[in-house]
Amino acid sequence: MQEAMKARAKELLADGSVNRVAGWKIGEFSYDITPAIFETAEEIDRDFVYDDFCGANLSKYLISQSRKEGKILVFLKPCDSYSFAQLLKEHRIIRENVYIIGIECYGKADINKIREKGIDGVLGIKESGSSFVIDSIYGEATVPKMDVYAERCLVCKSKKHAVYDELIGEEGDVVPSSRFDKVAELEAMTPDERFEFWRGELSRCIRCNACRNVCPACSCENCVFDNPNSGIANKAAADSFEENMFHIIRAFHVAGRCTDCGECSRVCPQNIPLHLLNRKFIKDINEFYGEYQAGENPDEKAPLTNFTFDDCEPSIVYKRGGNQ
Amino acid sequence: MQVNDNKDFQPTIVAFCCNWCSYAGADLSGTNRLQYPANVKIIRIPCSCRLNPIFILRAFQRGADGVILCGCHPGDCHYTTGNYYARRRMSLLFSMLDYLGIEKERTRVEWVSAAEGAKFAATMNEFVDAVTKLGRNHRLEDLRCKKQ
Amino acid sequence: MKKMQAANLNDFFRAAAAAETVYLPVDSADGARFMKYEDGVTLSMACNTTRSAKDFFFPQVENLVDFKVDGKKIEVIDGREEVEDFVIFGVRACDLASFEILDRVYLNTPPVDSYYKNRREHGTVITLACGRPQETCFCKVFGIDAADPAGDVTCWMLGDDIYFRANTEKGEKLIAACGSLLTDVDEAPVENAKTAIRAMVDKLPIKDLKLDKISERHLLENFNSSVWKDLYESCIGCGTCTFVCPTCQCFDVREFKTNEGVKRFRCWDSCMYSDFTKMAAGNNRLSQLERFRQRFMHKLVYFPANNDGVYSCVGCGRCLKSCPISMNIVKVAKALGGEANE
Amino acid sequence: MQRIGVFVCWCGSNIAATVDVNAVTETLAKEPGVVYATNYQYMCSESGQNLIKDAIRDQKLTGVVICSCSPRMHEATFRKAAASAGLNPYLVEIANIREQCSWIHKNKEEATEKAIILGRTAIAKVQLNAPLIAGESPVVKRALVIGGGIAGIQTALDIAEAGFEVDIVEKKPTVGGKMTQIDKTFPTLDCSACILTPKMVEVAQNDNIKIYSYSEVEAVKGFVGNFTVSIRKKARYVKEDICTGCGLCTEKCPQKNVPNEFNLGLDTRRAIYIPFAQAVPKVATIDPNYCTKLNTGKCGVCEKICTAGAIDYTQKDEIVEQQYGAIVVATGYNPIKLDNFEEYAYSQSPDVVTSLEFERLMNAAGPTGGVLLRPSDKTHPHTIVFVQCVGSRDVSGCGKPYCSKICCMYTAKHAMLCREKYPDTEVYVFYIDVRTPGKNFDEFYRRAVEEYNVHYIKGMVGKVAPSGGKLKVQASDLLNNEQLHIDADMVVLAAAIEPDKSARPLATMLTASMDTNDFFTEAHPKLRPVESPTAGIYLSGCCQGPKDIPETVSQASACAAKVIGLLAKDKLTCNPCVAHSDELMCNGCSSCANVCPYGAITYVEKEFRQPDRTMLVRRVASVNPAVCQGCGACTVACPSGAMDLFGFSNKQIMAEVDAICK
Repeated sequence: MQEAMKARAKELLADGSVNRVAGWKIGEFSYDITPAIFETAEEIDRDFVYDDFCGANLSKYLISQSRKEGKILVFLKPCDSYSFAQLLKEHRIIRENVYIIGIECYGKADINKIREKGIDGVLGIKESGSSFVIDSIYGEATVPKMDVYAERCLVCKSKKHAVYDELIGEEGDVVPSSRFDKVAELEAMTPDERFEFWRGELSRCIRCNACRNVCPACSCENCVFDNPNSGIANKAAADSFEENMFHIIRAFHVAGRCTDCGECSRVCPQNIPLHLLNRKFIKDINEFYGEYQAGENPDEKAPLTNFTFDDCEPSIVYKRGGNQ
Repeated sequence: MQVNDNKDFQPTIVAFCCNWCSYAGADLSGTNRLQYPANVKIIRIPCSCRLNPIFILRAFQRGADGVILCGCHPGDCHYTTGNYYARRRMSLLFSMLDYLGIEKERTRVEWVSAAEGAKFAATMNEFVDAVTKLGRNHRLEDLRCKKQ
Repeated sequence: MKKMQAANLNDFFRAAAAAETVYLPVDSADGARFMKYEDGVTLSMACNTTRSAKDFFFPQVENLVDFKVDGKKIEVIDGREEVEDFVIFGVRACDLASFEILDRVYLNTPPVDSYYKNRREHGTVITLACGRPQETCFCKVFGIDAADPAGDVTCWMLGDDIYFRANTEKGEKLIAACGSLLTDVDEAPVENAKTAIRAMVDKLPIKDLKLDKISERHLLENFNSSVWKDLYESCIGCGTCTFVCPTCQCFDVREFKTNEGVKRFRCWDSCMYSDFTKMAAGNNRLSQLERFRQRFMHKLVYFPANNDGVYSCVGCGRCLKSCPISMNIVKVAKALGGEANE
Repeated sequence: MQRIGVFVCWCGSNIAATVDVNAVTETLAKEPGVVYATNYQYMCSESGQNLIKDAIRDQKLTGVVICSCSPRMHEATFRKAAASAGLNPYLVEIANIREQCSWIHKNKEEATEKAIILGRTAIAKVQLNAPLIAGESPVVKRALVIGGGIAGIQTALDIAEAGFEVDIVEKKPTVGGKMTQIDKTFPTLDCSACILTPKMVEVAQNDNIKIYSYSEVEAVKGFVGNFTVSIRKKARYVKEDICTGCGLCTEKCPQKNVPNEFNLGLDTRRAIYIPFAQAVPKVATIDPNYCTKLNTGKCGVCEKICTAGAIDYTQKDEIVEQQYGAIVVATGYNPIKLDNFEEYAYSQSPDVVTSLEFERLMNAAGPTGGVLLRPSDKTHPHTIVFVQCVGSRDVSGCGKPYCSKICCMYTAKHAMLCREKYPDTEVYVFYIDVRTPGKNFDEFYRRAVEEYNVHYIKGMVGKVAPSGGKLKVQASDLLNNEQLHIDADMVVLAAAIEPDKSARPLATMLTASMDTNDFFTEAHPKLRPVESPTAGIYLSGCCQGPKDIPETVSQASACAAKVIGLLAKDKLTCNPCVAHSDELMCNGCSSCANVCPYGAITYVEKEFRQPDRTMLVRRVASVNPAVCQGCGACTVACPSGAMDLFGFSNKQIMAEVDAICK
């Protein structure tokens, strides 16, 4: 896979179809892979990597990259392609300046899950069939891949690309996903339990803005939380209210636009399951207004800029059971 | 659910009313001398679709115990479609607040036409009662805004 | 040197907590973090906490002053929190070194930051020698000895025993207060342990990070290097690295309108943010490239240039672990040092 | 520094009895920014207004807060007063301490406290008010009337009479609409054609009126005062300006078996046709669905015989673009399809007809030359059953929930005419209610019953079964509580009427709102009944709701008056409380445009200087203040907060929230 990608990238660079390649660059320890822009075949030969740790979604980089001179090649995993398509729908990416190669993906590993298994001091990770062989300061360990795949991959919603110019590997299908199970579990709790759960999670927030800055839906030129004129700008959550405020409003602003790529939770240094907020909105939208997948259909109106005459009333919230 | 046992508790209620129907409905309930508690303070907005969720959170932050949005009945919006958007936004927002464990009875949407002065007063009476029972808003408060 | 059975650790905490609040690393959903000691709270065995220990002296948000407005009258009230004595247990060598760096900024050079000073004076630091360094650790690069940190008290955990060494008067007092739990012992086991830890540190992959091409002497060369352009592009401009960093010391002063007036507070800021040090005339660093460069130039060039060659990095490795796109000071230093990533 | 004046009104005792106005004045005087506070018995009186004006001048006020009755009552009054004293009128805020305070509270202490909070809220808001200047936009002095029935004709004539140019777009080959098909009109029984055709001629001859017949509206852009409309002139394959309307072609055309829509398919016409003798314009039209020449290339009879040389088989649809200041919708109605009403055997027997078909059967210009004959065997019917409310007032879902309004009266007319012309006929009318609320309407109905002995039976027809040349009608007589069986020769169904199918897509083009029945909604059901909520769009005739002719004509004239009022202005003053986008914040994501009901938001590619001093072309939203009505939907849809609303800005509303929750 990786070799096919490298070869194709070099080919497209060589024939002048593109002048840059957005991909992933090898790191220090085989898990710390950095998104990067490659300009030469040498760079690609030396640094380009595609493996089970290339979780980073490259689509957001295209907002600025597609405005630069020349055409850029980008490799998009199925879930990344939804983000890309959504950005396209919002006119944030100049499509003509991007060449998309869709790549297959069967899940990406989460280094935190490896560490949670007590495997620390990780120096290198090698693939061996359906397992990872991990070399660490404290010895070698083998773990089944499935055990350390990221949560978002275990509940993958689609192996099919929303948009691409060509494919490397096989195109999959939209797959059934159990991604709303945890949301449903929370919904079934009492309000007090839910409050405790979310207070525990959100109180850890350090307002580093990693979730926001990595989020392909949070593509604002200037976020309301950074804009002193918005009246709600803040740099730190000085009070528990501000933790709630930031995350509620952020989730609301991406509601109907969030493709559930899961980057927010991946990057959170405090391990806050932020995707559960976005998924709640997605679940509600599906239940209230019919199934909707952001990024899937370029012509479909987003749920929050749409309505029907017989939409449910807000009082539906009082009627829903399982939480008294 | 916690139930308030402080009998003297006076909730602060912010009511956002659209200019064309509900604000007029509120005026009508005044014209007809229909009483509702003084806890309710009305903010006039052009349309229910002008209500940004941020305003609701802001109200709770500043010490509101309940926030209610009143707009034209669906189909009667002065701007033809505003309340349909408001309806979706509020359904999702309220559901999210509930999901975070914030008492859902603190937020409400009611459609009140310019002719429904009685409904306006009745709605406010009910809402104030419901919020009074819940007691002071602790889950979405900002301690810096509370009176010491 | 004193010794205590590890099994009695709880009693030790309880004894210390009787006099003042004790904080210790505890396992939680976000990895280890400092929490207040209460019955049932147990010490984390993690290499280090996810967030650094700087919060104790330089919290993310600190109230400075309140302006109470009543009609047309304004009253100014010192909004500073009264800090009581507290103990932090389990500070690692790198984090302890970070306190020294913060001291250079807030204590040792005028004007003295009275808020910081207040907290620093009330805190007693019990350090803990490292037992299980990680691949991301590179404190040795900065001359930090993970095996023998200072602090008011130093601890070593060796199997079933914990060894204590008081280094300061404050430390002596604390040890004395818990005297009944401790017995006097000889230093030999600790010396052996230190040797073992140092051997372990010597096996770490980035212990040999070269910084000799990054210095005041190479300032212009470093500043104008082409590597910044290659590296910054992946940076998403969040503040994760700054906020988990034990040495990042920048803050912003903000105001919050309360119902009764205005609260002025300071909070951490990040040089990665586009509005960092924004003034009436605009920003002084206009692009993410400049901001990205600033952070690393500050840590590796400007700070040492003004502080007797002390780098503003302690090699704790937190940014390596938490950067959303795995760009970090090690990758930058390697790129600047001409050493390609293997 | 703000210099705010606070004016507390007693409203006689309306406020002062429940609110301690002195306490309110004193407390608000202490608020930051307030330099002047006073109270007065009647702020809205001339002396009250003078008090405000003087204070504005003497105290150099930068903002005014008036604690009084609802802003819906006197906001305009006080704004005007402020403006006359040189203060921007949008720097006035009203605290509603009457309708929303003194009138709803009894406890004086409570009411006073609330009044203070409301006053404080208004002060907080006014501090953030910006002086707003209403923009102006020019008015194109030409109106478009969509639909050329009696409603459109009357509106067009009235507008033209006032000296403005009007275009009528009519999708049929002739203007005239439904009224051309009607025989007599109730309650006077004068001939429909006799009163309508002169008006049609007048329309054709009026220099200010241009008729686009056989044309449809294709697209509408723009806003009040400045619409750009694309009109599709469908190819009629006859040169309109050359055809003399001699009608020779319509007699010689070999294609004879085309159902004649003018007679509702009760007879036939040729492939080239003039709908009826008095058609305006009186020009032939080739029906492309039936013309042999157009379909096979052979024939060409009409071309050969046309001495004027008007036939042009190569004609194509033509798109005309035209500017208008106002648009009148007069799209009219149609009887509903009766597919859902099989019990009346409409599709089974030709002798079951709709009322409109019955009109044609009674009309001298109709298929039977005005002699009432059964369509099946062309014999004279002796027993006729009229069924009312077929699909009207029907909440079962098969028909329409509303009353079609005209059926009671035209059925009475039909019944009466039958009995008058053919006294040997038995006429039964089955009704739910007979509704006659119009001038001389009830008298008319009574004449039908009393003078003409029409059998009015309260009850519904359950079934109509064709059997041996008769129609067996089963019905119930509710008043006598019995089942009736009538052997009828004809059954006439008063089918409900519904808006024309073209109305819904038109409403979308016009961004005008409709109700669930596809009737256009009016800006206010009582006070603005001929305007759509969308500025510059007016409603005439049955597109707004079922109407009879007199009502249609009066609404058409009212509508014309409104249009004339608009066109008489050279410039329109816009509501300044509109949305505006901060281009530096805008992402160009289209969320705002997607929720804008008026199409007020467009996007432009604009070059921006980035913080790092490089230039970047970005797509940003731009609001047309002349189109924006200020609802604010966009401000919430906008995630970046670039969109804000003058007069109700985010900061203003948040300041109000803060003041209330304090």
